[in-house]
Amino acid sequence: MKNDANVKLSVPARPEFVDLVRLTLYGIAAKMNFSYEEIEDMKVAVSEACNNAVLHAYGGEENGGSVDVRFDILGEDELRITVSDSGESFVPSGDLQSSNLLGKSIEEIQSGGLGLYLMQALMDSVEVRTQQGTAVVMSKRREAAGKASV
Amino acid sequence: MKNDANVKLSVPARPEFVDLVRLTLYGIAAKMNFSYEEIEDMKVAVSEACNNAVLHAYGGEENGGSVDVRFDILGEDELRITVSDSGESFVPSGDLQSSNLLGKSIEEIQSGGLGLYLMQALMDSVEVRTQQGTAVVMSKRREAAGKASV
Amino acid sequence: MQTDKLTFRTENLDGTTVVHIAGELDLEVASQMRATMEPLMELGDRKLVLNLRDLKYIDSTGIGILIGILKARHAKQAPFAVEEVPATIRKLFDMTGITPFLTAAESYSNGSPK
Amino acid sequence: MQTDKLTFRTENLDGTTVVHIAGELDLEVASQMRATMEPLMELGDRKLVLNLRDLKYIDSTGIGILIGILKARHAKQAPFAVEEVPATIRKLFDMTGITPFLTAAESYSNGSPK
Ligand SMILES: Nc1ncnc2c1ncn2[C@@H]1O[C@H](COP(=O)(O)OP(=O)(O)O)[C@@H](O)[C@H]1O
Ligand SMILES: Nc1ncnc2c1ncn2[C@@H]1O[C@H](COP(=O)(O)OP(=O)(O)O)[C@@H](O)[C@H]1O
Repeated sequence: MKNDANVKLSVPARPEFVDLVRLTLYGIAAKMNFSYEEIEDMKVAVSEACNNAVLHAYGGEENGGSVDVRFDILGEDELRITVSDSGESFVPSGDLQSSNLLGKSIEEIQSGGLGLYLMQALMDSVEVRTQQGTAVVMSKRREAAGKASV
Repeated sequence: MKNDANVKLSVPARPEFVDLVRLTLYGIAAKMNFSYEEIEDMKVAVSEACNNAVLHAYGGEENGGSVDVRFDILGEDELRITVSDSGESFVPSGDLQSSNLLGKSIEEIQSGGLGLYLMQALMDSVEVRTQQGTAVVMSKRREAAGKASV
Repeated sequence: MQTDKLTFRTENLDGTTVVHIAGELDLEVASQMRATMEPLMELGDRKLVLNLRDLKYIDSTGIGILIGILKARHAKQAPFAVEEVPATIRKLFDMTGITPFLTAAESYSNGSPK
Repeated sequence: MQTDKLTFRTENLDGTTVVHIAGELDLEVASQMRATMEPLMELGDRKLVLNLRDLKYIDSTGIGILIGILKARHAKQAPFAVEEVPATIRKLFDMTGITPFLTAAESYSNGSPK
């Protein structure tokens, strides 16, 4: 990629469109020569953010809301992805670590609550902005890129 | 697809982003159960429109212009695709048929000028709107859909 | 809508039901997955095994479904396991912490056909 | 940028140069294609054959390049052909009307290795 560039994708806030976001992400990340494993990580992180917009932003109703995804290609190696909705806002809990299952008993574990935790585990950085809906800004650098510059 | 829906994709007006439009088109058309052949037809038609925006709209310069593609899923069977740019406008020639090579001698044929002709040959309908740039609106219905209703 | 996004093939062995899950397990197909698993989860006297060899994608929606199955089977004291977990999916199981709940049972079905 | 979008493999047979083109021939790789073909087009005493078996995509940009090669070879009175054209690409060749310019020569290389 010669210059910084951005790609914008907007899909209906419905479950059947989340895989389209993954497909576009794949296309961009492959172009940037991210590794297979890095692409898989990003797919999950981005899907989690989209799932949240679909499930939580618009009260779970199919009311015509959309999920807007912006991909910023920063230099040769960094991809920043912003997933935003214009639905209800929320106050993100500070303690994401406790949302995983580690060290819990089978009686304690619950399905749900893993989305934001996974985004943070899979990306280099994740920031949640809530004002007129939610924007999750996450970014990842190519591993090979980091290595090459050592 | 339950309801009408639309997907919007915006990419930099640069040659290396046209295949991303094809990838997204593929994802949407496959979801709608278009056949392999129909998808290939649409890929070429949409790429021709994007190529034109890249090559002609912004004077061939990489000046930060974008190509905006809107996919409208109409009912179960029809996909309408609008490729627009905000570059220079042009007056489309009425006679597209003469732009193909049929019946010409090797001395007469020229490379170039096949894009709009191919769009029209590959889609059910193509309309060129020129005002503040160019918008090419093209649509295609699933063949199997038409057959099923006979 | 594509119909082949997630597919199931059920194999009834002696005392064990193996469900081969192929494709992408995400929000779109979550209810399909739940509906398929529901009756199988009820069979408390049979071991239930999910073979994930051909599962290409899972996210927290799918992991949430697995947690639901785990808890339901645990409440019934009925055996449950996953087998042939692809590396990318294994990574997510490890990250979320679901692996220990799946491994005890998994070791037991290691001899399953490749 | 991906580097494997369009790849070339050149085979020098007795009096014939066969270029196997694989991948997608679009605007992004047009200059790469022209640069690869330029020196081969010059060799007027050899037959030039493009094997398109593994070409997955072509649009008017690629067809325009083929027309350029056709005309250059014609001007040199040098033989040129395409072979093993996939059905989707054949359809575009037929629509645009380039087929008759390619077929005369093509029949001659039918015995090429599969
Ligand atoms: N885009 C959003 N809009 C509104 N609320 C959200 C959004 N994203 C997350 N949330 C809130 O944050 C909570 C935690 O999200 P997450 O960690 O992804 O787990 P889950 O979605 O499984 O509950 C959600 O239950 C929801 O209340
Ligand atoms: N998006 C556009 N913006 C400006 N001019 C355009 C656009 N699309 C097409 N044109 C004009 O129409 C002409 C014919 O286009 P086309 O049939 O696609 O063939 P080609 O692009 O090979 O010339 C172009 O040469 C150009 O002058």
